[in-house]
Amino acid sequence: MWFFVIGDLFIFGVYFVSYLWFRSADHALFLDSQRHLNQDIGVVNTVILLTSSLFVALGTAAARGGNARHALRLFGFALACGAAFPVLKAFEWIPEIAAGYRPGTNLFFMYYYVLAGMHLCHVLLGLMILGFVMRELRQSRAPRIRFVETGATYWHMVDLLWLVLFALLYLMR
Amino acid sequence: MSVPAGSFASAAGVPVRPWYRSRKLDQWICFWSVPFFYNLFGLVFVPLSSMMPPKSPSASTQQIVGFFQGDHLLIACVILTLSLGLAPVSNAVYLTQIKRMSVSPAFRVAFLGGTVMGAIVGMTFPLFCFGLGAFRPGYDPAVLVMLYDFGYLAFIGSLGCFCVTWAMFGLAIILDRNRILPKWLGYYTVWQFMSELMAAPIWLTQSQPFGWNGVMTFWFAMLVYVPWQFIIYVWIYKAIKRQPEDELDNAPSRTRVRQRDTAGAAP
Amino acid sequence: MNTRGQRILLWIAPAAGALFLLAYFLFPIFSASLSPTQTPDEIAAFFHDHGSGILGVSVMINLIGGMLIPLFAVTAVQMSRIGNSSPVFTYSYILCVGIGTTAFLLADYCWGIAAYRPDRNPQLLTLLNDMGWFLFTAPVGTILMQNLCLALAIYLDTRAEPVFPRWVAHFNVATAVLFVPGAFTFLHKTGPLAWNGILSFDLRVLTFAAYVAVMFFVLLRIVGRQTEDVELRL
Amino acid sequence: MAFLFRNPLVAVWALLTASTILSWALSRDGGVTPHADIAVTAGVLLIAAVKSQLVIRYFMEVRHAPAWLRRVMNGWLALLFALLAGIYITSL
Repeated sequence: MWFFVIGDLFIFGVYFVSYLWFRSADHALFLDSQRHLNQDIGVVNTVILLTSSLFVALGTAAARGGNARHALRLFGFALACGAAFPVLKAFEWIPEIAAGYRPGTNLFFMYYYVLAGMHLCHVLLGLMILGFVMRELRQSRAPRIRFVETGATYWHMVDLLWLVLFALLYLMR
Repeated sequence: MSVPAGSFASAAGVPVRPWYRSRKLDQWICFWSVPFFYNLFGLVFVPLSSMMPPKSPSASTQQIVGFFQGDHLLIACVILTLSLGLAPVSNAVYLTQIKRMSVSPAFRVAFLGGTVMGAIVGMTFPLFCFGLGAFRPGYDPAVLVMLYDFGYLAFIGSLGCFCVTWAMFGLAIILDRNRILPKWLGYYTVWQFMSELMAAPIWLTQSQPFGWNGVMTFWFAMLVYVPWQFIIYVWIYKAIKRQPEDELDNAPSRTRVRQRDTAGAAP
Repeated sequence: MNTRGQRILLWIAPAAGALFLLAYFLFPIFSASLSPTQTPDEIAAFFHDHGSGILGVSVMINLIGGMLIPLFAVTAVQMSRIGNSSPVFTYSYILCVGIGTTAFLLADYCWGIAAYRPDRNPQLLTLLNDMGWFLFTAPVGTILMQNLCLALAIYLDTRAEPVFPRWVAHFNVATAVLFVPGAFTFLHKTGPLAWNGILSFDLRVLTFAAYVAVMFFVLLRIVGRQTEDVELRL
Repeated sequence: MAFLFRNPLVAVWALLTASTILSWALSRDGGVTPHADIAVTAGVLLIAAVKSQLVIRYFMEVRHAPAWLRRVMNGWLALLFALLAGIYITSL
């Protein structure tokens, strides 16, 4: 999984750099478009992902300590938090699309939807992986710690990518 | 055929067969057709017809008409129609390896369906759009512009079918317990899947960096794709070579076992 | 051991053949053999005059395209009996069938759509007509590869009693070669290689009809001789 | 409740959340007419870099990882933020 995580970080790294590159060619457009984003939902989503990541980290520690039931509960919380992310994303995107801010509107919105959309795909994949980890914890007598750790690493990467995305898309001026 | 003779001797001491008597000859023929196919495609697309790298989506009508009147577009189309069948062969090479993996047959059936779709929308449509536009000089420029868009959007913007195939392939590699292909290659295939998703924006914009000739949508996807193509072929080469003789469908031991099974099943 | 199912599938092919024969003689597009040199206005007039005939046969061709699939399916099953080291040729064969028959159907759609509203802009009618011809004549790559895969699979059949007789392989190669001229319709507007030319149209249609007929009888015999259960190695 | 904060993971989480809110507050009073503001951007990017480093070190447990992995992850972070900052500054 580390192979995948590192590669993914570099791929997203290219996206981030290209975003800044094209942004710096047209500051005014990007700044002006940025105003129409819903920063509040962005912040809530960041905190949600961070909290979810915390639960995953605690759950991994619990699983390592042999407490599979506690770990299962913690991963359950993590999954619940993680599942709120796409829901909030829908609440964020639907009004924006309805108000006419669409991917084709301008380059900023294209980047906004493409980057956040790619990230959203990772979130959905991560939710599936968390589900598999929970199944492993529930069904297996001796859960494979490697598997739990692998899933956790992936989920933290999703969190990490969002932190950068959030800063670039919502916050920077 | 650059398979060294002698490369088929297994450790078990099976007598060395020359390449043309190899039991795996069918797999080798298909395997070596693939580099041929990609080289041919590369030559036809890039230097011969200059279809690739893609022309700009925001080209003027005049430029588009000029593109269709290019000298070699029709010859390129002839070569492409003749070699259309090589795409299925290259996919069959993947399929053969997926079959050896310990995953459900549903994976290869889904892969099969996806590749049929992919070859139709990704190869047949662009080929005929470009060929058609070049064939008759009397078309309205508006018609030519439509063919231009149709060709490029179908070629670069088709994502669903390729997403299915690469998802099936990547997932099969990751889930496989027979270690046919290395696991990291499965993860790489997942990026291949993601780079197909990046084709979505080309439908929504006509300019850089997300147009169909965009830095992000075309060039970066190529940067991911081209090494993948090379690496996967090296590993498929290894996988075919490593496949033990007694696992082959035409291995003497296996045909005998199968006959015994059928005989035993009949009352 | 029961091969009734396979034989039922095979007998769909003669029905398709009969329908094809009927369609061939009824289809205004084939009998008028529209030339690539015609102007858009001539083409528009043609579709205007023959609309209903084209539409009727379009429905038939649509059906025929699908009816050929069972024959190819039985071929694929018998191919997988050959037992090469892997099903790689069978996979290629099936993929080619999927692509080739779809191209055939698309050709039919183009003509059908042109005839559906013949008072369309002549430019568009011409486009549809050209596209129909190209999709009908030019995509020989898949059927070419389909035949070559079958031929190679037969050549590599090493058992004492091969599934297919050797001459079927030679026959498949020969027909594959005869399909090749179809690809060159892109380059010619007149002469034997134009889409209504003798090489890329008449020869091709004849070859295809003969191919289907011969393969039908070959497969009928092979299926009749089959004694073991088919273990489909796909 | 206090026992929770003795867990380093929870402490890291608290720090991450607090800095998220801080960077939000930093960016929030941009006014009606948006303008490129190097102070805000620098602060936001710095906070993002620190947060990323925290996630990498504590959540992904890279601090216990083999040296090559630590180096790759730190290298990625440093390279990314250097490039981002560099592009931003040169464009002003």
